[in-house]
This record gives sequence, structure tokens and C-alpha cells, in this order.
Amino acid sequence: MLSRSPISKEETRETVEEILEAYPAKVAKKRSKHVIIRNPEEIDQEIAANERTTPGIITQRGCAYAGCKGVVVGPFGDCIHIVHGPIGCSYYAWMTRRNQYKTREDGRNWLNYSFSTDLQEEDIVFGGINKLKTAVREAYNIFDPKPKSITIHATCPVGLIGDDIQGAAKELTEELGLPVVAFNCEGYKGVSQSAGHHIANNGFFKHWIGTDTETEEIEGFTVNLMGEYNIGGDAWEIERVLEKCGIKTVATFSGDGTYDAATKAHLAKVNLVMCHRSINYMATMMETKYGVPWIKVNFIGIHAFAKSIRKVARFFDNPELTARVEEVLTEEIALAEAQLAEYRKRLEGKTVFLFVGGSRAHHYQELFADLGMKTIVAGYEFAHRDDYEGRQALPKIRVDADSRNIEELEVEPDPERYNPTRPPEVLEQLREEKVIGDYEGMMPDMGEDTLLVDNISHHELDVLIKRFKPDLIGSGIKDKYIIEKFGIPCKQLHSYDYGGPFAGFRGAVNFAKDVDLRVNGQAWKYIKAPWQK
Amino acid sequence: MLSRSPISKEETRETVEEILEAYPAKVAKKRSKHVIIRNPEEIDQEIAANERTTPGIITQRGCAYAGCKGVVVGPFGDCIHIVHGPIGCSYYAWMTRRNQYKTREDGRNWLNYSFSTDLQEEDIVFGGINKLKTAVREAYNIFDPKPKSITIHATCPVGLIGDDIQGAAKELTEELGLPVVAFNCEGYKGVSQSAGHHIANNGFFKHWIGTDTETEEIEGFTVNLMGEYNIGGDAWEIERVLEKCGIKTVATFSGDGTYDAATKAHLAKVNLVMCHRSINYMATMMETKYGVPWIKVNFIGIHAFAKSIRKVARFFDNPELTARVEEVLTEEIALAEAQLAEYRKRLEGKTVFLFVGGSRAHHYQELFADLGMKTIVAGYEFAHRDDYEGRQALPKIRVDADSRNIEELEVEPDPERYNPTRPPEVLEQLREEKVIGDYEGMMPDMGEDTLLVDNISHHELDVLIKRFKPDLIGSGIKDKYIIEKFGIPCKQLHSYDYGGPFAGFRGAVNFAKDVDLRVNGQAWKYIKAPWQK
Amino acid sequence: MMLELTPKEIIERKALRINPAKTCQPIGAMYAALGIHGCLPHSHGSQGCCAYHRSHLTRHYKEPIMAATSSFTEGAAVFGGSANLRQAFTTMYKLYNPDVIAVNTTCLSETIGDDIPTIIREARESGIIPEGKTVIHANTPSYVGTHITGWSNMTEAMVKYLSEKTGTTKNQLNVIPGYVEPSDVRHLKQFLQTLGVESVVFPDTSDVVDTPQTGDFRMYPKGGTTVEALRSTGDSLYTLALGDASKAAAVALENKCQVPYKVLDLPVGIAACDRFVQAVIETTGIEPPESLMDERGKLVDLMTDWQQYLYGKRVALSGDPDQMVAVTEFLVSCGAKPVYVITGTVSPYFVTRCKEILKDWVPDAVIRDNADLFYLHQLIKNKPVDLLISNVYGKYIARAEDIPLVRYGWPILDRVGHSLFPSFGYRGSMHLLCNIINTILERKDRDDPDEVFELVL
Amino acid sequence: MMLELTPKEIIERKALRINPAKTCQPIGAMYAALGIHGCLPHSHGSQGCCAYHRSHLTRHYKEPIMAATSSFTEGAAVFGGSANLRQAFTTMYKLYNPDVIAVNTTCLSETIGDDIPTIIREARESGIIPEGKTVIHANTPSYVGTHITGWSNMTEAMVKYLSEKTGTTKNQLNVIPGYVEPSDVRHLKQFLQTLGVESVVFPDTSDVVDTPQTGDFRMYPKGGTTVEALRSTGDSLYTLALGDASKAAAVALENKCQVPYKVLDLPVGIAACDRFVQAVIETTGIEPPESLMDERGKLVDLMTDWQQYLYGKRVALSGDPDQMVAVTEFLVSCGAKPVYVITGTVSPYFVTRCKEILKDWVPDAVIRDNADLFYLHQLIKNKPVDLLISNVYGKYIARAEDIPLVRYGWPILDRVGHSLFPSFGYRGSMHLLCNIINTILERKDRDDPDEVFELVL
Repeated sequence: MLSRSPISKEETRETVEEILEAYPAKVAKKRSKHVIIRNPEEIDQEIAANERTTPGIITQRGCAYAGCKGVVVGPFGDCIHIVHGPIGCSYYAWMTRRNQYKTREDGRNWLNYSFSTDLQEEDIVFGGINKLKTAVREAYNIFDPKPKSITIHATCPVGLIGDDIQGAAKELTEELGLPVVAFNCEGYKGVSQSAGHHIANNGFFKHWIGTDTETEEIEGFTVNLMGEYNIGGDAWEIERVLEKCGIKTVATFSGDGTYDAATKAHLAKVNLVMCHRSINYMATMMETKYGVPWIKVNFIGIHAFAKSIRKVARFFDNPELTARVEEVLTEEIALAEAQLAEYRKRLEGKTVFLFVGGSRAHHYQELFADLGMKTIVAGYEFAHRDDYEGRQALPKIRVDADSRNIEELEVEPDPERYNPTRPPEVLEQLREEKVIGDYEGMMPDMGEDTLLVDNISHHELDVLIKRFKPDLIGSGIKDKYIIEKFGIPCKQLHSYDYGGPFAGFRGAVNFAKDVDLRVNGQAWKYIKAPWQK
Repeated sequence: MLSRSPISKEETRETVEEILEAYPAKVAKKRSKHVIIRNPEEIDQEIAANERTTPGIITQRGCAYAGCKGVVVGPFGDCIHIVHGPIGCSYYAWMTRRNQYKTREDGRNWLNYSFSTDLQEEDIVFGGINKLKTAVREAYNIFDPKPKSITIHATCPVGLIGDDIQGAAKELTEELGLPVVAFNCEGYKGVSQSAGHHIANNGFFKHWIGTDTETEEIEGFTVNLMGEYNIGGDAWEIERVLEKCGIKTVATFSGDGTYDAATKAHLAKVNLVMCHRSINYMATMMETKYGVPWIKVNFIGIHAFAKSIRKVARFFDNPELTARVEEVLTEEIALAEAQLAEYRKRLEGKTVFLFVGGSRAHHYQELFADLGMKTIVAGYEFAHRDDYEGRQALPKIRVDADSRNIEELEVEPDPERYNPTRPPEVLEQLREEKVIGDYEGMMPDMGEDTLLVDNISHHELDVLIKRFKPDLIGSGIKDKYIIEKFGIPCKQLHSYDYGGPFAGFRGAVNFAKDVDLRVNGQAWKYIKAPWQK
Repeated sequence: MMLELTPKEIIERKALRINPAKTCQPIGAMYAALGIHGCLPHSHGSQGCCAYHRSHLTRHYKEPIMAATSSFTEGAAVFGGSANLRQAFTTMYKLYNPDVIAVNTTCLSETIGDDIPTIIREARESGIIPEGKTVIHANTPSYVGTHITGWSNMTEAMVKYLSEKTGTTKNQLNVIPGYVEPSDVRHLKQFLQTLGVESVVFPDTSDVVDTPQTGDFRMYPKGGTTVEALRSTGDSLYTLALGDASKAAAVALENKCQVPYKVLDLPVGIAACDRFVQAVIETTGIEPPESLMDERGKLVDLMTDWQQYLYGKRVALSGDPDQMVAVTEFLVSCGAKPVYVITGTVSPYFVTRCKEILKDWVPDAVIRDNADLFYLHQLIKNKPVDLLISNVYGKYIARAEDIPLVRYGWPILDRVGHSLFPSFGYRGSMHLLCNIINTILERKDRDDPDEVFELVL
Repeated sequence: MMLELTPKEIIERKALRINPAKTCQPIGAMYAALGIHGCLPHSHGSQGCCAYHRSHLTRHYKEPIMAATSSFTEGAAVFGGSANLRQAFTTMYKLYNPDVIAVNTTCLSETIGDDIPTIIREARESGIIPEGKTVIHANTPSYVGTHITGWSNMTEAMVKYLSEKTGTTKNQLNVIPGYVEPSDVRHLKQFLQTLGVESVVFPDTSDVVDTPQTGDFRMYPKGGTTVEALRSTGDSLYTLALGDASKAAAVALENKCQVPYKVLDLPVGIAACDRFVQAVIETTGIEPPESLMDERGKLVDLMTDWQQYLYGKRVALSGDPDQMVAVTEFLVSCGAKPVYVITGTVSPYFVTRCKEILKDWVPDAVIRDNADLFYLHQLIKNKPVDLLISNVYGKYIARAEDIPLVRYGWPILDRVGHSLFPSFGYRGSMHLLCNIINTILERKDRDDPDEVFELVL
């Protein structure tokens, strides 16, 4: 993965210049800090991130509501998620994230439903809080069985009109005898979805985590899968391999997640963090309060998977488990490699851009490397500097006006339930080895002269495509057909283009097939008519 | 049914004149005997039928092969029917008649298959008999279980090139140990499908009927359903009611028919003849040979059904049976009438033409009468004079060149198995009452000034539509869209327009709904644009 | 099982919307704006709105949907969004140089109360908006009406900002097609051409959201009604507004430029198409050519040929008001029975027209505006239907209740063809009807037992 | 279960045809003859042939199919059919007065050896055929070739009887469309018009077997190539023969009138359409207009947008040679894998072209002419497919093996749309491809478990 970009340094520099020149001067200055040519020799190379998008820019980004309800909270299928606001926000977050959920024996599954207070003008004028309460009661009354929990998500106008949704949630929790949790994730909070993740983490941490006070222990090599949203069934493939190794998942945040599991999450021995961006708040808060350490993992790509699960084995440091893990890896890798070989022949050396979310632009570089493909430009849509530069950048991050408004919870070790799952000296050792509590970010994995572009805009994409002519671009739905109109195939890495799983070993093979059909698909050869050639 | 035509006598006469004037003189003279204005006062009113179609006439008629393989033999599902000839004839008779067949426990069902020797030029030149034999052996070898019987159907060129299919059948019967029956139903035989019916009747009578020599008796009120082809499931609805009354069907010729049942048909106590035209040969031959009398029935129309089943009860003359029949009739008629009432409101007084086959143009008049509709023109496609005038016309029918070529079997009472099912004096009485052995034909049921048109041509149809503007025409697939282009709905009474059943009580209700949707369907109101009105 | 928790018992809800049959205004405004040539729609609010609308339209069209946003943050929510909009103008003109910018508001900017006309005026005065560039706007608060209202408002804005009456009448009709597919607008233009009528059809998303793959991305595709054509609408003979959603613009045009108008149902189905042709006849005096009459006759032929499979079929319908009115009437003309007809939008037009159409044929039909799919599902649970016609969201109900589904209306996110093959006009109606018939036949084949499985239908 | 008795084991058959993928010549001749304006096809043989052909075509088109017959009886079979044919002429001219009579023979009249040209000549001489009336004929013995051969022969007969070389070349192309749908011919004519090319397309069944419902039956509908136009084919610049079935007529025209020709695949699918356009460019020098390039680009867009659902899909194909070649190439261009491709007709063209197309992409594909559906079913039993593309008779296999079916080709007796919506040209290819894609997606939705049931595809 550390090989240099096949694009010359000069071409890359010119390209960056071309990109910046088009902007108004002030914007160019700002953007210049988000568009960085990777230089491995530069110690602690920096990149600006998690900053405002300039108005008028055609951006990939969404809002806090999307990050909170859409990404983190929505996947819990045995709860009812009510969106408090005009109808659109609930409508747009209805099944479009592809979080897969299996109905459990209790029959609870509201994933295919969309609930909203559908605020009308009079609600905006006179306040919507009573409508919200009525809506929650209606949701409770209509269904049997009852939901495990009801969540409330505020959209833009709610904050402005002053509806006290936290108060309402408290009142309804008591009235209905089930946790009603409110999230003030109005769309204007923060600068992207990222604010919503944080708000969601806070809400869960306050209201769900540790609320199972009866279960005292869960035996075995237990883990939580954090920041894994089970798009296309990723979580199931990961769990398949974990189970095969003898590792038990307690809770998943939040793909295929259930309320009951979430309330027991504090009993897992370690948190495995997939999407660092969206869930690191929870991981660190759980570590502080309950003593559950966290390991940054990447289950995307067969070698990444191996590396990650070995970290887990290292954590538990149990010879049987370690042996079992190696056995499973040998078997799974051999099988996957055999199937990948054919595809790799057709994909070797192809170039990729990656502009996705807050972790996939990094994770998928490892899978593309498995396929022999080079990621030459990459960037996140809504990550922070630590996702690029690693957590060592955290102290350097300036708290600005936009992040200041997102609550930072004060967390203390739980006087009764703080329970480190390994002896302190072992934890210290693991921390030193960077097995736990660390994430080094995307940057160290990018080769010389590759380009990092944070929060890419349409204009930048346009220039980069014309200049670098990649073989494939990993991006999202809004860019997909723009990219493809340039004659370049795009792989959606949010929705997976309705495919998947792509995690783990079987997922890698799925992915290889999927990439192959795009990169080598016959249809592209017909873009020009014979008489135009 | 005997009400006069609503069309004036004068108009009807003029119409007949208009029809005839268009023909070349000789043709006009011929056709004038096929187009008859009904005059109930005329004793033994005559109509020409079963005569050649003038070449060049656009006719409804098909050929002997269609009548033999397509109509009578094809529906037996547990046999393999091989068409000996070029591919077309087998192809066209493949499932287009809608004879429904339920696979029995033995799993035999070749109804959805089409078998042909697919004769090629070299076969025509050098003879096709060896290819036929190979084909029969291949059919036998490929399948497991084996067919109950294999039939062979000659198409046009086979007669001319002199393939001895009867000899081959005999040889293969011995070789394969199962009855192989050959039918010389070349398309040019006779003047219509009718020749094929006769040929099929002969073949079955010679090779299948009475071949079960082990079963000696079948208890109960047993009947065969003759000339009922189970289009759209008619036979099943008839059997439902018969069974409810306690009457058992031994064999059906040939809808949903099985070989085994056919070989036991001679043991039934009476034959119920639906389609007189296609099966009367079999009925009379069975009567002669085995002493099984026949009753002409019509199970189309609720009152016709009642009349017919009362004849059957009369035949058996058993108080319990008679009581049961009356009970069933009361129940079924009440239910059907209740459902028909709504439709009758919308259909009362509507006029109908009927140009169908060899029995339905008569049978369906009774069902239309149930719906309050008047049949003002009717005619058969391929019937004989007895189907119009009744069996009393039989002695008057001249044997012409075309019918002379169809074999008339010499049948004698079977020395051992002739077994009249009722005492001779009872049979005599029943015969006198016209309960058995009689059919009075369509004519007596046609009201004054209605028109009978035998073997209608396109030209005649055209004139009649323009003159009489009926509300509905019952006809076949070739006419259907011609009629409908005139803006008049057509109900197919061969294929039932892929609906059915229309027999019996439930069938009558089905039919009412079907007719209603055609006669009163909204779509017809849009034929002219508003600005054309 | 899918949607298993939906109870059969229907309880009237006062506050909770479940499984909506609508979304909010801004996306409709964005879609309408895409129907202007060289236009960049701009969403004045949080960037999430714009992201959602672009994503959603992209999923429906599988095409680039270009739009910008004011990217509100908390500061803008507190201090107002005028700075954001000014910055956005600057950025857009420098980067994307659109001929037209069409601004729509959102619930956020509406709740704040941003005064868009003033911001535009000041931006123009201060040179932020260059000479010769067009900026229009529509107020589209998400808490009023639905996506249909948003479309209406932006279409009305085109009139309010652009229509001009020069005094010289042009021999042309204005036709406002409704919130429909590019294929419909394309066919409508051909249809008018066949009739020999000059026209301005607006907004016109054909050749904008259905562009060819050429290996060359064009930010402003060649389609869309030009500003010049929009200006000329004030000089037209007549406006034909198709569907209730098109009425506001037609009324505005009469008020502003005294162009008389007629509101017609969407030309889907024989009767509605006939009325459209008749309206063209009446307003222009043309005679429908033979080719058009042939198409008409083919539609009727289809209806008479296949009536038996449609007759009496119980159909549930969900979609936008104008589509639902047209399809309801079309189904009735084919003998089918629309038993439940719902729309998410509040629409007296929808209720009145559907009642009119159904009063004799399906007197007990349930007709409900401001309804949702949860309610429709409950209706179906109480008495099943033979067919469901709905946008993509109906697929959950179709699966849960094992009902054949014809996807019709907006959005369709999981099938292909709606943007290519119209439902407008006689030809489009044939396409829709073939789809309905084939769906019914497919189900018949699936359900028929072996012994009655048909070769010919 | 449907077709349960079909064994998996494949035994080579020498004599027995089971479930044919073809029928005999005369129906093809009848269909071709319907493509002449004012023509009454006449079947010289037993009346059953004519009845079967009319019935079958009617079931496919749901339209009147008018044709007469010599109504042979045993006498004619023994003594020859010339008296019948003469009588038939008399009857037809008196009753139906056609401009053209197109006689086809049958296995019966061929076995007897009736000499049609002589009968026609004598009928003309004796005044049975009136002045100014056209009679043509084709020998179409049922025991040679298939329905495709019959179509070829009758089309060739049009050239042999009618084409004339006057010496003055006309600036027009001849285009022979193949045995295709009226919708295809209609679209082909529009396509040529878009290209700006004058042409004679023959035979042309559009507006003959797809007529409007007007309440007025017309025995000779307005469509069909006129005799005048057929005459002029001898003066054309060039003949484009679409498909192998059209070749015989093109060759005859070159032999008779020295009009050069090219044989092209049917213009279905991107590559074949491109070659068609290129041929028109090369023979006429025209430039394809933008509107055509847009349609082309939309087809490519469809292919790239939806490739993931087609890629690698195993497809079984059954149909007539020309359609199969075109669809095979189209599928390959979309990334699908035609693994079994069969036709009932003996066709070296089919075998050669399919091998060419598939050799790299599906090297182990089974390609068989002179095959039947029983064989195809056995292949599928041995290794299943994801999709079956076939005429209506494929529905039994599709049901037996639970395979999604796209109906394509001839005949389609149980669905609607083929005669209205073409598969020819870029637009027609889009229609076909949408149908294929939607069929695949429908199956995906059916088979996906609840937890992976997708809203967006």
C-alpha cells in the first residue's frame, strides 16, 4: 500500500493548482489545506478536516440528523425511531442506508417503517411538543409487542421553535415504562453528519449503556462490534468468522443491533472499533466508565481482517484462542485467495479514487490492495483530523464554533461497575504495542505523491477525473452518475450499490467480482460509436 | 327460447338476399341451402350441412387431423400422441385446445408435450415409415413411466406417400407391449374437422374400448361423459354435480380422460352425450356392441343441466337417486339464480349470434336464455344435418364422395359382453320418451325468423353484423378480432377466451360474469373520440 | 414477515405519520428547477436537505442531479442565512457559472424567516450576481404541503420572475406538464408537434435527467425550457395546465399577463388524453391528424382486447394527486375497480375528482388525501386487493400481502424504464396499460395450478 | 409438476421431435404476404393449414388475420388442386377483390406437385384473374425448412414477381426487415426517416397486424408495402437485408436488377444497431443526427447503469436464428453469459455467428440449430440458468425449473406489447433491455429474504 502514486509529482502539483485556481481566493486558501499531497518524509503531515463547507459548493456532505438517526441510531430494529420535524427528513432516512436487520424471536422489527410527527405550519408557530407526545403515545399504543425503546430525533426547525424534546422524553419514559430517548440532532448542528454521530453516541451512552443492571458477567472472549452498520450484511460475515474463532459478539453498534444487547454492552471484554469516526466517543467513554478497552480493527480486506483479528487474539492472549484464530485464518485466506486470483489478473495495477464517509476511504484501500489495485486519491466526506493523521493529532485539534456546540459528556469511572477486563500491566503493555486505544489514521497508509482530499467538492472531482483518469472511483450516490458520465465506473461505498457483504473473506470475493464487473464490464466499450472512433 | 327474432322477417329476407348476391352464381345457389330462415310451422325444415367449402371462401373450418388429434384423441394425458408429418400440424395442436388434465397418482402426463416425426423432404421422397417407427421407439425409451398407449396421427402427405401407419402400429404394439393406435386422419379427408372425429371414434372403438377384459362390473349409477373435452374445466364442474347426486363417471371422452378408464367404458350403464357431432359414432357403436344406451345431454345452462340430469334419473328410475337429484337441483339452481339475477338485469334482451363447432352453437343458446339473451342467428362450423334437424334426418342424408371415404365400422353385438343395462321393455319405453337414443337438433329450439347459417363465411358474418348489429357474437379465434373491430364484443366458445368452466351451475355464473364484462364493458364506449361523436 | 407488526385494526392517528406517501416541498422545487435550461437549483438551508434531495432524485433517475446548498451551520440558524446565500452566489458563479439559479427555501430558512427576494436584490445590486444572470426563488417551507407543493411553487416562480407580456401575441400554447417524468414531457412535446401546435412546455426535465452516456459529463445538459421561452409564455394564446399541481403557475400567468388557461387532468388514459386533444382543438382549431387517431385507436384496441383481465379487478392505488386521478379514471375505463385510492398530499381536487369518477362504479371506494401507506396497508389487510399501483414504497405492502405491484408515479428507485417510456398520451397510456396487464397475467400464471396453466391468454 | 417426465439424461434422438422450436413454412409465407398492401394471402392445400395459421397469427397479434384457402378434399389430393385454385381465384375476386393475391403451397399441394405458375398463367389468360390484379406465389413445402424459410421464400417471391429495373436509379435504399414485429418495422421506418434516408421497407406488416379499434373492420388495412414500391426496388441504390432470412430476397434482387446488397444482423442491441447505422452511412453518406446519437447514448447509459444485474448471468435462449444472434450479441455487450442458445431452424448462419460472438466470453456455450425445447430443457436440468429468453413455449420450462422468463421472439401468445413496442433500433433495444433487467430484479425481490429486501436497486 505504500507504493508511490503512478501519477508524477509534477502532474499532481499542477492538478492541485488547477483545482485551487478555480475558487474564489478565500475559498482557495481554505481548500488548499484540505488538498494534500502525501509526503511520507514529512513528520506529522497535517490536513484540515471537519471544517465548514463553503456555501455554494456542491458537496457530498449531509447533516447531523443524517449522522444521528440515519447512521447510528436507525439500525436498531426493535425500537421505534420517531423523527420530530416536517416529513422529509423521516422520509429520506427510510431504508436508504441498507442497514440489515434480522427479526428476532420476539418478532419486533420496525426497520421498514418510517415514523414522523410530520410537523405542519401551525406546529411551527405554536410549538410541536404536544404533537410529539401524542405521536409517541400513538406509536406505543398501535403496536403489540411494544418497542424496546422509542427514540426521538429533532430536525432543523425543532431547535428554533424551542420544543423541549428532552423533557418530553423524560416524561414519556416514566409514563410508558420504557426508555424514550431524545436526540437534539438538528441538521444545522456541526458541519456534517459527524456532529450527529457524536450526539447519537452521547444519547446511547446516557440512556442505554449499562442499563442492564441484572446481568453481572458474560463468559468467554466477548467483544462489541462498534461502528459496524451491517450494510449489505457485513456484520454477519464478520460475526461468522469471529464465531468460528470462538469470539462472541455481545452487542453491535449498530448494524443488526438490538436494544437488549446494547444494554449489556458494558459487559463485553473489549470493543472492536470499525468506524472510528462515528463511534470513537462511545469507545472512549465506555473505557473511562466501565474499563472496557477498545481495539481499532478493519475487517475490510483479507489481510486487514487477519491483522485485526490477530490484535484481538493478542488482546485475550489465550493460546487456544490464538491457535484457533490462526487455523481459521489459514483456511479462510487460502479459500479467498484462490477465488481472488482470477480477478486479480484482470485488476492488477488499476487505479482508484476513494471519497467516502469517515472510515471506508481508509478501510477499502486495504481491500483494493488485496486486488492489486492502487488508491491514488483518497479522502473522507466528514472525518476529523485524527481519522487522517491518527489519534496523536487529537491534542492539536482546535475546538471551533461548530464543534463547541456538540455536548462533551463528563465521564467518570463507575464506582461499582468499573471493571478492567485485563490486568493493568497487561493493558499498559497492549497500549504500548498499539493493540488497544490507538488509531493511526489513513495517512500512514498512503504512498508518496498520492493525494488526500478532505470533503471533496464536485469541482475537485471533475478536475481529478480529467487529469488522472482513474479506472474506478469509490464514492456515493450523488457522485456516482456524474463519475460514470465521464465514462469511469463508480463503486458506491456507502450503499455498496445494493450488493455486499464486502467485509471479511467471503465479502472480499464478492467485492472482487463486483469491482471486476465495473472495471472490465463490456458496456463501457460502447460509449463511442464505431464511426466516432 | 322459442320467441321470435326481434329482427323483422323482411329485414331478415333482405339480408339473406344481400348475402347471396355477392357470391358467384353457383356458389350462391349452394350457399342458399345453408342459410335458412327458421320457420317453426314448416315440418322437417331442412338445411344443408357437412358439405364442401367452396375454395377461396374465408372459412372457419379446419381439417380432419384437427378433429381427430386436436379434438378427440389429444386430451388423453397419460398417452403419447405422435403426429406423423411435417412439423406444423403437431406444433399447432400443442395445447391450443385447452383440454385440462390432472396428473394422476402414476405421474403420467404428456399433455404439455408435442411429439412429431418432423418429416423432411427425403422422408417425403423415400417414405417416412421407418422414421415413424424410430420415433415411436424413442418416445417409448425416453420416458419412465411408460405411456399407457401411443397414438399416431397421419397428416396430409402421409396418405399420398403411402406410409403404412396401420401396419407400423400393429408391429409396434407387439414389440413394445402397449397399444399403439394409428389414425389415418390426413387433413384432406372429409370436408372439415368432422371427418377426424369419426376416424378418432373408430380408432378408439377398435383399439381401446372393451380392452379391459378383467373388470366385470362397476357398481352404482355409472355413466360415461361423452363428447365433453374439459375445456376450461367444464368436465370437473359437471362431475362435481353428478357426484353430489350419486352418479359416478367411469370414463370421459375425452377431457381429462385416461386410458385405463377408457378401456372400462363399456361397463358404464349409460353414455351421456354432450357433443353429439364428435362422439355419436362411439355412442351408437357401444350401444350396438355392448348394449350401453346413450342419452343426449346438455350441461350448459342451468335449466338445460336440470333437464339433462332428470333424464339420467329417469333412466335409472331409482327413487333415492331421483330424490337426491331433485335436492341437488333445488340447491344448485337457487344458488346460481341468486348470483345470475344481477347480471340478468344488465343482459336481458341483448341479442347474440352463435357460430361454433358442432354442438355449442346449440348448447349455449340455453345458457344465453338463462341470462335473458336472445340468439338470433346461429350455425355450426362442421356439424351434419342431424345436429340441426335431429336424428330423424339421418335416413335422408345422402352419402357423398367426401363422406364415403370415412370408414363406417361394421359393429355386431358382442357375443359375450353385450349386456343391456336396463330391461328391454324399459329401454323401449325410454326410447319412446326420447330419453335415450335421440337428439332433436338445434332447429326446434330456434324461434321464428331467426336465422340458421351453416359453415358461415367471413362475407356472411360481415353482412350479418352490419345488418343485425348484435350485442354479442359467440365464435372462435379467427373471427374474434374481426368481429371486435366492428365494435361488437365476441365471446370465444371454443377456447372460452381462456376462462371457464362455463358448464353446470358455477359455470353459468362464471359465464354470466364473462358475458357481462364483454357486453357492458366500459372500454367499448371509447371507440369514437368525443370530437367524432 | 415484512411489516408484520402492522395491525389490522385501524385507529385514527392525530399526530403520528407512519410510512408517508409524500415528502417535503424542497425536492419538488429542485426537480422543477432542473426543468429550466442551464439552471443550478440551490437549496437554502442545512446541507443535509440538498444531499437528501440530490440522492433521492439520483436514485430515481440514475443520473447526475446537480444542486448547491447554503450549508447552514448553527451560526446561520441563529443569525440568519443571508451571508450564506451571498457567499453561495459568489461560489456558484465562480465555479459553475449557471445561467439560472433557482433558490428554494427549507424549513430551517423559513423558520428563521430569511427574506430571499431582498437578499437576491441586494446581491444583484452589489454585483454578486453578474449581469445577464437569472436568479429566481420559491418559498418552500417543508412544513407546508408536500413535494408537489414545492414543484407548484417553483413552477409558479418561473412565471412570476420570467413571464413577460410584450403585447404581441404569439401563436403558441403554454403547456405545464405537472410533476412528471422526462419521458412524459418528451412525449408531450412530440404529441403537440404531431398535432401541429407551437408550444412552450415548462418546466421541461427531458434531456436533463435522462441524458445519454457519451463519456463526457455535462453540468448543464441540453434540455430544459430556456429563459427566452419562459419569457415568451406571457405572449401565448392559452395555457393548458396539466394536473392540479400546474394550476398555480397558470393562474399566475393569467394574473400577470392575462393568458387564459384551462386546467386538465394529466393526459394518462383514454378519456384524459381525449380531453387534452379536445382542449387543443378548442384553443387552436387544429384537426387531429390520422397518425394520432391511429394511436388512439390502438389504445382502445388494447383496452377491448384485454378487458377480461382487468374487469372487476380490485385495485389499491397510492401516489400523487394528479397521477392518481388520471390512473383511477383510466382503470375505470378499462373496467377495473379502484377500491382504495390514497395520496399523501392534502388535495381537494384529488378527493373531488376521484369521487366523481368512482361514484357509480365503485360507490364504496375509500378515497383519502393526507393519508399514508400504513393506512393503505391496513385497508388492504381488512379487505384484500388484486393489484397495487404505487411508487416504490408499495413494495413492502406488496410483499407483505402477496399482491402484484405495478410501480407507477414517483419515486421508483428499484426498477428501470419510467424515465424512458412515458405514460402520457395514447402511446404512454398503452405502455402503462401493457405493464398493468402483463403484471396481472404474470400473477395469473404464477397462481394457476399446473392443469389450468395457459399457453394462450 | 410441469413437464415432470422430462429426464435429465440427454439421449440423441434420430426421429422424434419433442416440443419444437419451429413450425412449418406456410405461416411464414402468410405473414410475409400480409406485409404487402391490399394483399390476401392464399393457402393452397387443405383448409386446416389456413385455419391453423390464421389462428396462430391471431393469437400472437390479437388482430384479424385474413387469408383464404383452396380447401382441398380427397378429390383434390388425388386429381391435383388446379381446379380448386381456379375456383378460389373466382371466389376471391368476386367476394373480396384483393389487389394482390399471394399464394403459398403446403405439404399437400407440394407432394401432389401442383404447378402454381402454370395455374396462375392459365387463370390470367382465361380471365379468371382480372386485369391489373397482382398474383404472386411461393413454394413453401412444410417438409423443407421452417416458418422462417416460408417467410424468406414469400419475400423472395415479391422480388421475383414484382421488382423492376427501369434504368433510372432512385435515391432510395431497400430494407428487408426480417421476420419481425410490426412495431419493429414501424420503428425501422422512423429510424430511417431520422437518418434522412428514403427507403422501401418490405414486407411491412405495420398498420396491417396492429390496427386501431375504430368500430369499422377493414379487410385491407392501410399498411403494407405497395406494389408500386415493390416494383421500384429494382431501381434502388442498395439493399440492406436484416438477418439471414432476408438474404434470399436481396440476392434475388441483385440477380434480377443488379442492386447490390449487404446482409446485416437484426438491429437489436448496441453493436448491431451501430453496424446498421454504419451501413447506412456507408451506402448513403449521411451523418447520423444528434437525436439518433442521443438515443444511442441512452442505450449505453442503460447498459452501464444496470450492468451489475446482468453481469455474469447465465442465460438460456431459444428462438429464431436472426433474433437469437442479435440477442446473444446484445447480452454479451451487457456482460451476461448466454450459455445455451438454440433454434429450431437449420441455420449455419446462426451457428457461425453465435460461435463468433461467444468464443471468448462463453467458450463452453451450447449452440445448436435444428434443436427443440425438450433438448433445451434437458440442458437446463443438467446445469441451471438465471434467465430464460424464449417465445411463449418457454413458459413451461420456466415454470418447471422456476426460472424467470423474458418473452421474446415469435410467437408470444400470452402477453401484450410485442406488436406495439419494438426491439429494433436503439430505442427498441432499450425496451428489450428494460424488460430483461426488470425481470431479473423482480426475481431478486422475490428471492431476497426479508432482511435483505432492497428499497433501492
